[in-house]
Amino acid sequence: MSKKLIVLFLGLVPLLCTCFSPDTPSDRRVLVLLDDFAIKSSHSIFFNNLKSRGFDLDFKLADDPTISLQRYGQYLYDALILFSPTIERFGGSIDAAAILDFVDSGHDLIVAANGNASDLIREIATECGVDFDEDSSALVIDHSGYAVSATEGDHTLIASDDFIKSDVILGSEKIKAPVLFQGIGHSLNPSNSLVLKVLSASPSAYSANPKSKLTSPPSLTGTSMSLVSVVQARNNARILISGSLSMFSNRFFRSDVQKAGSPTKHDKSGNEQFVTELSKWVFHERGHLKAVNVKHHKVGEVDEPAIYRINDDLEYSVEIYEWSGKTWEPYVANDVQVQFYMMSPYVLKTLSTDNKGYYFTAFKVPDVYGVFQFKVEYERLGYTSLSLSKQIPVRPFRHNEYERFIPAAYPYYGAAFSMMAGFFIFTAVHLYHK
Amino acid sequence: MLLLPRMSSNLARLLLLLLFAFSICDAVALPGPISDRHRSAALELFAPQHGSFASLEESYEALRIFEILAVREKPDVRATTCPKVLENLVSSTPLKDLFYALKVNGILKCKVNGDIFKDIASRLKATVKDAKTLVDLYYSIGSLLLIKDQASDVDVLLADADGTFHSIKALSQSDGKWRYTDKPESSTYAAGLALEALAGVITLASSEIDQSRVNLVKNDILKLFDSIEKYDDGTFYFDEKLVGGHEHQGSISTTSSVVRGVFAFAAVTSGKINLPGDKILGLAKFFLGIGIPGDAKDLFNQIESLALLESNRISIPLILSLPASVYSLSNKDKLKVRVNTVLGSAAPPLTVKLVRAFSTVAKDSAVIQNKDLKYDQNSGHHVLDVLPDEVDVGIYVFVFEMVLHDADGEKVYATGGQIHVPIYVTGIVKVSNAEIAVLDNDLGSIETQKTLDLAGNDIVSLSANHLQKFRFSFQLTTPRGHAFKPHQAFLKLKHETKYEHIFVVGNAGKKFEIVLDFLGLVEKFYYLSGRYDIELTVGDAVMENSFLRPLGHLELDLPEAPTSKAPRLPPLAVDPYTRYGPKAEITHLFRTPEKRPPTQLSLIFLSLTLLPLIGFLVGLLRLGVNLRNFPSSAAPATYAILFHLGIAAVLVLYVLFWLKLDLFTTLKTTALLGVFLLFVGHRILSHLATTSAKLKSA
Amino acid sequence: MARSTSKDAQDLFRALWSAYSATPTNLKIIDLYVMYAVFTALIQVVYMAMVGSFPFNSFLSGVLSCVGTAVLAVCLRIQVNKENKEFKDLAPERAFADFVLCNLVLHLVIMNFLG
Amino acid sequence: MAASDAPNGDVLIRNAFGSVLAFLILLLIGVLAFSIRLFSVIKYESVIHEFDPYFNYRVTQFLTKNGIYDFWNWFDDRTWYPLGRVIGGTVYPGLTLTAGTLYWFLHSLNIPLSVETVCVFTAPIFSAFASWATYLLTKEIKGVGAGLTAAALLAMVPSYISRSVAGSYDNEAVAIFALIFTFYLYIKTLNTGSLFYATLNSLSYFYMVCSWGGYTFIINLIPMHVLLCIVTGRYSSRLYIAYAPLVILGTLLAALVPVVGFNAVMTSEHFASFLVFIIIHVVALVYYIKGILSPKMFKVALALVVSIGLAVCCAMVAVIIALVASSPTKGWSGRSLSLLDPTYASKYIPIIASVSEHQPPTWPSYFMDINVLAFLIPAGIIACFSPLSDASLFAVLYIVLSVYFSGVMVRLMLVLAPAACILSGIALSQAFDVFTRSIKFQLPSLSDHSHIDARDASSEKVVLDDTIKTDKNEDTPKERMTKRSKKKEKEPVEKPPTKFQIKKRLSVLPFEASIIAVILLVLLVAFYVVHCVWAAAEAYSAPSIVLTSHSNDGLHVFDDFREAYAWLSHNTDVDDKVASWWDYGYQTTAMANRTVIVDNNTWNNTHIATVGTAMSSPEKAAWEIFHSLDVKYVLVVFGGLVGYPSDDINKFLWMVRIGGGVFPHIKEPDYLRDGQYRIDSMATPTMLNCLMYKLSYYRFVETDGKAFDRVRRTEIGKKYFKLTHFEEVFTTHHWMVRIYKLKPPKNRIRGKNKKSKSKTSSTTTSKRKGTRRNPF
Repeated sequence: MSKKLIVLFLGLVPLLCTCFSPDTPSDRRVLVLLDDFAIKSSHSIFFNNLKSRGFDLDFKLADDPTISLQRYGQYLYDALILFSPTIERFGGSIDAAAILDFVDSGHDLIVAANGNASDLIREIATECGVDFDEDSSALVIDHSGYAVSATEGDHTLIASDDFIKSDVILGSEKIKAPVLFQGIGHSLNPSNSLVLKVLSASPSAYSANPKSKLTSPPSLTGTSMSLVSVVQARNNARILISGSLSMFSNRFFRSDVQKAGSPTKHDKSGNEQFVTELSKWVFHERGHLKAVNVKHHKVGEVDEPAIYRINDDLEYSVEIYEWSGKTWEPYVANDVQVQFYMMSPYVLKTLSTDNKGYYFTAFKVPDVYGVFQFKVEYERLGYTSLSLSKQIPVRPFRHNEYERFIPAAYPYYGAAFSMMAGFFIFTAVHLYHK
Repeated sequence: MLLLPRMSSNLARLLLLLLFAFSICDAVALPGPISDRHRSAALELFAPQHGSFASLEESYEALRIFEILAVREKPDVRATTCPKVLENLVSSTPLKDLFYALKVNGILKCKVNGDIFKDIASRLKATVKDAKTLVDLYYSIGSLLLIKDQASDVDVLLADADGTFHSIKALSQSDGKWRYTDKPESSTYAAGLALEALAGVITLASSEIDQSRVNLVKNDILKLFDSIEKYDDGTFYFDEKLVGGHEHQGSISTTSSVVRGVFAFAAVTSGKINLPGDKILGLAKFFLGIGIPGDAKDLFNQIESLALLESNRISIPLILSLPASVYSLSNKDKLKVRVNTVLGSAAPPLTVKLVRAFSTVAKDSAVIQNKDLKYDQNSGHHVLDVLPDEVDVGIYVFVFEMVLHDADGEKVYATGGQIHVPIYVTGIVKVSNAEIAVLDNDLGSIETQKTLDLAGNDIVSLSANHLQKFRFSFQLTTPRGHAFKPHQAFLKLKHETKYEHIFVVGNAGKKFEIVLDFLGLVEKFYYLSGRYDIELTVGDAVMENSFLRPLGHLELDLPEAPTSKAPRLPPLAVDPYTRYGPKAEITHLFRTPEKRPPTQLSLIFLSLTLLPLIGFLVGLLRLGVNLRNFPSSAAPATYAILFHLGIAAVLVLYVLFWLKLDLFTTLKTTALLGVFLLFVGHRILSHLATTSAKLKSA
Repeated sequence: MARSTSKDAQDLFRALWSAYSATPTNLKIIDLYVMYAVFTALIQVVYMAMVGSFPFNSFLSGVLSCVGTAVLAVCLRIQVNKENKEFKDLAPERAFADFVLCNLVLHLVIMNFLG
Repeated sequence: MAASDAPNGDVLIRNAFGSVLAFLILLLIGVLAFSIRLFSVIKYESVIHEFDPYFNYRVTQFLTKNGIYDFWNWFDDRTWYPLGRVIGGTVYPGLTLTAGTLYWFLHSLNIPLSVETVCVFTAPIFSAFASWATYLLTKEIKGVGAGLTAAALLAMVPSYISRSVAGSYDNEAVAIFALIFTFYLYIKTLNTGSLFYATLNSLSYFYMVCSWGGYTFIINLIPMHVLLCIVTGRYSSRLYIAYAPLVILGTLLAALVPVVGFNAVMTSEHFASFLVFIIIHVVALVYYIKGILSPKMFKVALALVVSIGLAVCCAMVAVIIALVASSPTKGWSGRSLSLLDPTYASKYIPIIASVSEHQPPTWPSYFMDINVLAFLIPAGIIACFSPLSDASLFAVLYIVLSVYFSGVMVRLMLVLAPAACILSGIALSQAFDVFTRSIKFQLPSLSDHSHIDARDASSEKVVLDDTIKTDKNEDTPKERMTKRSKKKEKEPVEKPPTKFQIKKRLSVLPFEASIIAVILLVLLVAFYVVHCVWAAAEAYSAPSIVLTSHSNDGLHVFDDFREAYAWLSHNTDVDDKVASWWDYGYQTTAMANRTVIVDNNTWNNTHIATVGTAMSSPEKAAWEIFHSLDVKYVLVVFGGLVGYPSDDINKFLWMVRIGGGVFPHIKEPDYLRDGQYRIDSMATPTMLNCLMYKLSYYRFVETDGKAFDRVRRTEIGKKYFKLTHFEEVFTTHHWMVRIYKLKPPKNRIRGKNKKSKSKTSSTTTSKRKGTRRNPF
């Protein structure tokens, strides 16, 4: 307890803070907004897990008038956890815009909603590209994929195991037990390339009010409905949005799970592993890349020129590292590509690598002059996107760089010189002939 | 009161909310009593690191929990803990540690000789006398209490009990809360401590405490219970607004501290504190509802409070719980009810009475009226052996009541009156005579009709155009033969381009039918012709055989989209795995160099171009060219030679220029040579001119 | 008719020849010089027609140097021609000097353009 | 040489005196030409004007800094991003090299003038040269008097002033001199028939090619003249000498200039010269044979040779036609096509038509630019026909052609001006000649006053002139010079004496008439002078970079352009790309030193069309286009607040046309409300939503309550709107230049849900406050 006081103190003093910085991307100070302090106890396993991973959690009531995200224009926290689904108006200086600015300045966010999520929470989610079911009384119901339970009669407690297939997001270890989910579903805008469906509903699931009869088809049905989604913003800020707060709760962590129709009964649900791995990703303990030492030069030279000539041969190299949570490890992949780009890529090559994070290639400058760019635009599922571009002009031949003494032109040369010779002879002859 | 704004908003919302409110307030899943899972959790939460716990406080909590839960395979920490206890007792440690040392000692019974207790006691009395803060009083008085029942020979009685009592009471607030110090902000947690301390004072009082004061405290307790908070599932708890300066107490620790205080106080005071039983029961429910806490502190508070509730003097909550609230008609389940105390020990003799049971859809028509459950000795369950035929699949609310056998039990036990329990009666719903048909539009003449057995998995394939209709129908009947309206009855048409269209299948009685008139739907279908897969989903909470199955596919040909308002298709979800990934490589095509002629040819022509020069020379000879005009005298001759040398020089310079020189050097040199040429040329030419003039004149 | 024309042509050429043979040798030299230039030019044109005009600048300079030489020679011939009344007062030496200058410029340009 | 046939000493003295006088006059003319162009410097400051001059200035700076070779191979990566531009290969280096040499020369003399100063004063200096060249040319045509008059006229002809005031540092400034001088040398060669002048001629032609694209005018005019001479039977071997070497050397030299290169032989502007080259050879051959054959044989020969010759010609024509057909744009580059067919440009090449100076001129502009000369030209033509020499024929041809061309393009007024000056110079001098002589004959009494023997008519005239002529020092030497020049070269004008006799007999006008006529002429000239001075002072010396306006409350100076460029250069990153309509490209690169997308060198139509499309697209599309070009800032010029008429909104239709020419989805009709272009409430939605409109009128309503556009004289259609993809970063003091920044792409993509109403949320709160969920 007293430890937490110190944490809080640390959090409030911006000078002492270890800020979220590009060289150590993973977060340190996390603000947790609750709408009931009991959540701190009821979800303590999740929080303790975070603490054990070295995060400084700062618990506040969401309507606490003293809370603020930044002071003197500097953010006090690296990440924000919104476990206050019902909050209508944050206390202090925080509002939806403030939270979105927080994200837009590169910080991370975890939002958990539930059955009676407030419009504020819904709006924040929407701003991040996640559309919760507009029917505020709807819950996700699945009559085929529910979790068998003696007490939960209406099938709103769902055992879902349709995870996204990405080691970088969910960790390399497979999640065996299904994840318990009880809450509201959301849909993603298909054209939105930033948001990913991490846990999607089963084909038979739908989102409706279990207490009232259905007249019109529900807006969200089947696999197109998403239960848990992550967003990676263009500035690589990461957002986790879950339709269920209780997904993080001790009860779900602890409880056993049996998916309807499946004989196997796991005596522990997959929630803990799922949530933990997910939080690792969200807090940049995984999948954060950086590129350094972008170099290019003519073949056989060392320092990079101010301008290339057409048809030069050049070499390009870059080093890419991944943040492992503690240190920068070399990133190993075989699909990093570089473009030599002027309005459209003239050359697009896959870089070869030495598996120690060093990527390199060599190619010939096109015989088109202009201002080109070396572009590396590396986007992979779950990884932060790398986008390097380096401008370099390409000039045509100088007047004296063209080929000379071409055999094909010998006759012309010959003619020209014979003319000169003839001229010389002629002068003499013409002058002195009598 | 609350309704008015809702009225002002729309009616649909009102109904919906009412429904919601109802469902919440009258149907809650009941938490069961403490079970073995708590024991295992306790063991894992209170795992001693190499033989001992981190602090005395924790070790006390651990031992206490093990004691309450009667955990058998508890870790033996006596050997490691007792020395700690002793050292804390002998050395003058802060009150808190002393307090917990004594508590631990109380459980472990380490060997401590009497006079240690003596001087601790004297020290404590001193502190009690001039303690100002509530916490100090609490610890010191608590310690004295502990000494009292650990070493009976030590005199721990407070001389000035009244004064102490007063000094504690002085910290109380009008709303029943207490203050830690004389600072204004009050706290519920503190109230718990204060009450416990007061209880201690009363026990330790050498002389009887003035009854009026005790009653004042009792009023404080009642006031305190007015500020109790309530969750929507009928559980009660105390919560704590953050108090400056003191670490914040969560609802669990606050509640448990209050519980501790109140019951301690109740235990030592004569006469009953008349607290409403349902609040006690609500507190019990609260602690049970926590389930298994995540960390040790919460577990301790939960268990200890429950233990106190288990045996308190005010009213002992009895917990009515159902092992299962979902009953399947198909495998003739029996309705079982258990009644326990919070810690799961058996309840006093009583009968559980099912006051009535009604379906959530028809609230006022009860399906069962006053029925007693039979008590089954060996299982300890109260059983309703057979459900009457009126009970069909569906969601019901059963209302139970406990009737204690001995009359005055009411005063001792809190039963909580009528208990509403939601019961899901599930069963297998019969799906029969499903048929699927394509009709001609205007005169509903059937073109193709197929019947299919939905239980099996047979598939139909149809074809239709936009002038036709599609009809699909089936029947649902409950085990009891009534019509059944599932919550989910969707018909899904999925185009090969993954565009889905979902329709709710409506029903008339048992018969479910949907008719799709494609003429009206072309717009909705984005004018997409082609193969549509048909899928049927039928599901309900009480339907055990909820299913989602393909019915086959429909070849649909729709008219072309009118170019005027071609519906732009909504974007389809992109598969995230294909969205990324490497692009195809691009390599630049270089301009092909001009074709070169063979070198020999060039050489041949080189020689050819030189031929005319030869011809020229030959021709000159043929013409009999002579240089007789060459000046004979010396000076002009030299000029002549120089002149031609100059020209030659310029020409050679040109050749050099072509070979390597650059333009400007060439120009400069040419200029120089030019001057020279000008001079020489002028001389020689004028000479020639004069000679020729002479010739003419001559 | 054809005979007559051919006959005309014959004695025309005879006449031409006689008339031409009257021209002084130094003019003949110039004519020879012109011929030589023209032929060189023709050969190059043939070559170009065969292999295509790849080094176009070389081709241009080659041909134009020939043509230029020829043209300048013709100019010289016009100026030094005794019969030509227009240039009575222009001394042939002066003409020659201009000719040399012109040629030197021409060749400079050619060299620059030859590539 | 004058000595050779001067009968006695005092004539010699007089000639010497005359020549000195003439020299002095020329000097004065030079001074006049120079000084009349300094108004801009005096009234404003020593700045570069217009748009193109800024580019030339920048190039000159580069040249003086990096030397000639780097200049030759200069690849400029700061314009036409991302294509870049090979400056060395696409610019006419004449002007730059001239200024550069001037600069180096001055510095070698330790006169530390800044590059800018040199550039500013290049044009006036060369206009002085130009007037001297005019003198020479006219002298070759019609003698000294005409020469001097013409020189004086040219020194102050407005249309030339308009392009050569101090600060307008543009190709034409130098080119006109080169043009006239080339013509002079051509005529000189034609008159003397010496190879030396022919060489010089081709060299100065080379200089012309270096300086201006207008050189095609020469390479077409001269062949025409040659052809005309041949047709009118005026072939002479001098013609051959004047022409043949010019073609060969000229072509070679032209091909040396990178920007021309192979065009000198590939494009069909030059074909005419080759054709005539062939023809003249055939003709020369014919004449030669004619010379050496007896007439009877010649008949036969003629038949033969002509037939052969014709055959050859036809073959050549065929070849040329084929070439023309094969070469791109039928071998004619757009600008010259628009010369031959005035409607061509507006039909096919909007980008050419869009330039105001490519529009056909209006009659007032004729009066404005050449003023009274317009009326003197016919007289000059008549004068040229009596008698007709090769030279005067050339003059006539020149005037006719240039009149036609100037009728097609305003900027070619410039070519017309010298011709006009020459002819009116001739006209004036002839007129004065006639009148004065007739006056003299009216006053025999005066003749004995003259202490000079009356043998020499001209000498007597001198005295008369002294007594009567107002502008004597312009006329007295004239006669002398003419005489001397006539004496000097025999061949071209062998009949002057006879001519004089005729004149004397014919032109005896009544005395008063002559006096009045002379006075009228003088008045005319005076009026011309006044007009020219006014034009130089008021009309043509405003540097369009700094604007002034006289209003009732005095003079306003609008220095917004430089304000904006200064802002750019101080507040943006060096590598930022600035997009604007191409008019401002040169200035942006030169003054703000920022990379631009397109500029006034309109060599890549597609690129300009891209920018045009962006400007005429709605915001989002425009943003995407600009973003794909890495544009950081967008610059628009807006005159609506101060009523600056040539702003982007007025140019906007051209952007639409040019854009639509390449990207068909931009359709001009979408921007026109039933045929007319309007920005008020009647404007089409496409217009009101296009980027140009938004960027121009963003926040405009905040200036005065009702957003009244002073240029279009209406209230704008859409007043209140927000920019979603652009943000305003700078607007100059008079709102003439507005700079916007592209917003970065959105960090998050928003979902589809609507924003929740506050009302529902309030109800839900009331609901939720009731009971709280148990989190456990």
